[in-house]
Amino acid sequence: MDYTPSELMAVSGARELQDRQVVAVGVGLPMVASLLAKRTHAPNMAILFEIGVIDSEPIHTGVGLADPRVWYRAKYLSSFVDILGTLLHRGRVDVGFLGGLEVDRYGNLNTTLVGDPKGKFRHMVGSGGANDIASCARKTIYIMRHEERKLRETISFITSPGYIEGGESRAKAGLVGGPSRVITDKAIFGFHPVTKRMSILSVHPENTIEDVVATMGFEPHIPEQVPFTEPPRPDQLKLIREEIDPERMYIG
Amino acid sequence: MDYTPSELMAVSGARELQDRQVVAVGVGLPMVASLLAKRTHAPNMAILFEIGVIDSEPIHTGVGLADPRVWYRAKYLSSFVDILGTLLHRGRVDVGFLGGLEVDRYGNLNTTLVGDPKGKFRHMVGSGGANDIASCARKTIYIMRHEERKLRETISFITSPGYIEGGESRAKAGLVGGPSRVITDKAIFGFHPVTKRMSILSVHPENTIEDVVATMGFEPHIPEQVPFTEPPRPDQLKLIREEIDPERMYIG
Amino acid sequence: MTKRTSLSEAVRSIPSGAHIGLSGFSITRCAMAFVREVIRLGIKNLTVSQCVGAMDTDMLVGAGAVDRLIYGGGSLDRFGLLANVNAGIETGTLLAEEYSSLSIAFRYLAGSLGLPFIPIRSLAGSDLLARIRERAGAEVAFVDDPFTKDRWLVLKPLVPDVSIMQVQTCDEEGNSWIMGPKWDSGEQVKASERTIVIAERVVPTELIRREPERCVIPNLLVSHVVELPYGAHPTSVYREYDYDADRIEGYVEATKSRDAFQAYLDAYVFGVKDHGEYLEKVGGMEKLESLRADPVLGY
Amino acid sequence: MTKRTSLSEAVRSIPSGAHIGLSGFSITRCAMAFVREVIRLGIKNLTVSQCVGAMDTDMLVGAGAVDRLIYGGGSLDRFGLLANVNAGIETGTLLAEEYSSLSIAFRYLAGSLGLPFIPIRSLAGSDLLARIRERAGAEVAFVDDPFTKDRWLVLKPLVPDVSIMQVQTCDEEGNSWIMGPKWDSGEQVKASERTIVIAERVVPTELIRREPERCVIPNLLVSHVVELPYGAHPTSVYREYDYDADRIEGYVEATKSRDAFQAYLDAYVFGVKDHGEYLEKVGGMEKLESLRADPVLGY
Repeated sequence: MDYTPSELMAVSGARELQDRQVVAVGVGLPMVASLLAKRTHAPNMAILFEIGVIDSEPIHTGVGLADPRVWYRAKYLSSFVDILGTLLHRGRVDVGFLGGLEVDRYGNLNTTLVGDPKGKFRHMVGSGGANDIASCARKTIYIMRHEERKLRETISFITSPGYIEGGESRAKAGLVGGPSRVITDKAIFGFHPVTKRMSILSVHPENTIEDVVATMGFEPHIPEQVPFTEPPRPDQLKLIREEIDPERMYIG
Repeated sequence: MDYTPSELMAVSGARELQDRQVVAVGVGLPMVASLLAKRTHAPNMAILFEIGVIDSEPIHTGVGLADPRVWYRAKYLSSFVDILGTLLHRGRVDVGFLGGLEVDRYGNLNTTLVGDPKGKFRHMVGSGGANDIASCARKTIYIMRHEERKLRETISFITSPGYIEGGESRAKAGLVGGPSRVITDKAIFGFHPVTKRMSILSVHPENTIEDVVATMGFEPHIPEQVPFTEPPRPDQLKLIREEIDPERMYIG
Repeated sequence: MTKRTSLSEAVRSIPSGAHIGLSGFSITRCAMAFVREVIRLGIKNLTVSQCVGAMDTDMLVGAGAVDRLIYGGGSLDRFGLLANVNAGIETGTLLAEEYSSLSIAFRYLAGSLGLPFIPIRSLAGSDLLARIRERAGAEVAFVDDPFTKDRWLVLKPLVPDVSIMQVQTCDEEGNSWIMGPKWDSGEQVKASERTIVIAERVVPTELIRREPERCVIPNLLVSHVVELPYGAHPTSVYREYDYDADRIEGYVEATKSRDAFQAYLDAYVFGVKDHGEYLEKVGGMEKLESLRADPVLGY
Repeated sequence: MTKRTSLSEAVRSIPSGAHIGLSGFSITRCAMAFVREVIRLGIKNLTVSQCVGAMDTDMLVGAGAVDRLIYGGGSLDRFGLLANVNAGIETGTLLAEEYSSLSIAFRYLAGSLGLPFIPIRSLAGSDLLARIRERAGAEVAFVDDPFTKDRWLVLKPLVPDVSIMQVQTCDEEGNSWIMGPKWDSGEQVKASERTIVIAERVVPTELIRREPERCVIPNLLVSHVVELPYGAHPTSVYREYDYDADRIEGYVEATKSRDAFQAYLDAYVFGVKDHGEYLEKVGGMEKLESLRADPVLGY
């Protein structure tokens, strides 16, 4: 295998994005995936960072959204209210692209705490714009490591709602959209259209369904046909390695 | 008399303003009065124009707020939402300074139409920011010509509320503030603290109470003592004539 | 992706009956060339909104292209009143919903943020509110503040189908700078479903990236970009050109009778095939050069 | 009228128990010198708000100066978590009301506009909302949209007593430019009763008048102006200086135990008499020069 799992995750993420879409992204692999899409098949996609940045073209890797490296060559520098209010809350964001700490079978995302929220727990980062993006984007894509402690039967805290308790419960909470994909380093998941339970869409090359399921905290829906995930193309790898994340800060 | 009635009106308006106040002004005599105050006793007053301008220093007379002459040397150029929202509606404007077409004894102001609103009428300019200023400023000052058809028993339309029907009726409508002065070319009026009816505060030099009342459409409250209005000082006249309105566009 | 197109093509994207927001304020940054093309192409039954009624709206109304106007009052500053708008209101041929500057700005703001309604202190106790409730009752309501129990007037968001924005500078994707005060332009654009940008000049995106804090309209809101110098004539564009006082006076004169206004339209709209011919007709380069803004003064 | 004063005098204007809004976002434009002076002067029992929790807040919490935090989550980006904030939440010594970025921004926006409440689509169906309703029930409520009858969550305005704004450039009256993205700074300042501006440089008002579109904070909102180069160190200020990675790593290391954090405060807060001595202690001119932003890159 001439690519890393993170590279495959980024390429798989990029593949979910279409030209002319408006995409709100967090830092890390979502940013790598979005920049890759924009430099390949989606040149007219708009990439939004909640801090108030549109369509920057970083040439140095930043440590996070607060790093001016990530704002370099932006076309528009504004505010939370502009990005998360007039674009996201107004309904103009096609795709929200998030990382996460824990996700459950209904795509509810936790970035707040691990442990027992009423007892002993460790507090982590909280929402930032994640709850807003998960609540207001037309659809949401998550990228995260494939580990039992991350893909959990029950998560400690719902920071950002997915399909809540499945079925119609998200719509009943007054929310449109919802998670469409969970991309891990072993597989790509979608959500069943009716039950809203997580469902395997593809497993990455050199992985098996058995291993994918055995390393998760809950059993996903498994369709009869599960293809392998398409591997990265050399031009995509070259872009990631030489231009988008040359310091390998996100691509381990 | 070595000054015009308009000059006295502008000077009287300026005298109502204090240093460090935040003043929202319309174009015309209110602007002349505010610029005069700022150049004399109120250098730290902030002058706001609804279009999005703070503390400009015009050197040419403009035809209205839409004239870039009026924005010259501003410290801040922004928007309606900033001026009328984050400053006025937020409660930061001490004084609103307006002109008007018609006013009644309770300080209700009409800039919308003359005639019978349900029958034959002529439509004029409407509100612009006048209603907002009259509704949200801590107090409001009007400057207008002293004519029977302007100081009316009944006005055709309440564009900008004063004390509505007098007494507590403004407070009952959910509004604070209210008109504090009406400055005409014959007199200065205030409002009775309880009845909220217009009351003569001073008559301009060379005018009489009798003439003031005879040329109005309603009878104002007349206190026992009515002094003469203080005339303009030479330095004030010089500033108006040489710097603030050298083309005499507002000062007839 | 370039969105550059001709004025005519941009105007043709607007169906009769659409709700358009216009960028003018009185006699500045008015979408005049746009309005002339709308009239030329015979687009009708428009709803027009803007915070402060301006010359762009008055001319559209005078040409019979507008059914409904949602605005906060307005004039041509000291040149005169919005005579066509006023005549439409007086004769009942124009359905005018009249607010204040802030209440329209708040309705756009609510539209821009996806708020279902927005509370406001203005309008209370006025005949403006009484009229709005008669004519457009479904657009205002009262809500109890759940925190204080006070009763508040709330306004419905205002969402034009398309905003027509006269700007100084943009790139071919539509990223736009607006110099000077912005009145309601920012909120109107962000509320509208899409925006047509009409710019004095189109610059490389590279220049936009050099001063991204200046960008007021991100390209993702823009459907068409039209490069059209002097597109706001006879109104002014800050830092570009002054208003043409003679031509505005001529317009005001023409609004004094139906015949005179028809003659005005015949001369300046129907009598010229496009904006280029219009500019020639109003005096050509010599006149236009005389209106160029002084770079220090901005007018 | 000059509002220039010393950092110490500006800080002394804030009583213990006040609600302060801070300008930081993670590790950029944080009010670090301000926070060090607050700790030095022993101001306590503060309520702190900001959209995204940052190093300024974390240090104040670590020093025991904060009773209550109203924020949308946060971190030190890849340097680490807000260890002091998190410890305060975990042990219950800090009353944290945790929202999302937009819900705090909307609460400031409502405060800035004098709105009694603001509707929002976020938070629904999340444990954030469940927690907020338990802990701060009086700050959220539900209202029926009078136009559609849909039920909407509404938030109460957030109005700090004073906003502490780290900016690049201002004049002595407080008119301020903020370069780069502004996150919640604009709304926070406009919501707050007053603002203390801490600027890299104070310029003549004449310069402010040359580019009035850049002005984000009009002077009438400002009570104090403090000129304090490198006032955000070790965090970054766009176009001025980069974050000091070594010093942030040192901070993160120090947050790993109470003793280490006390030693950190002893060294960098109590052990220096003012900002000048602090800058000497962290490496002086040589180190600071190495952080200067490249004028093209902005970092």
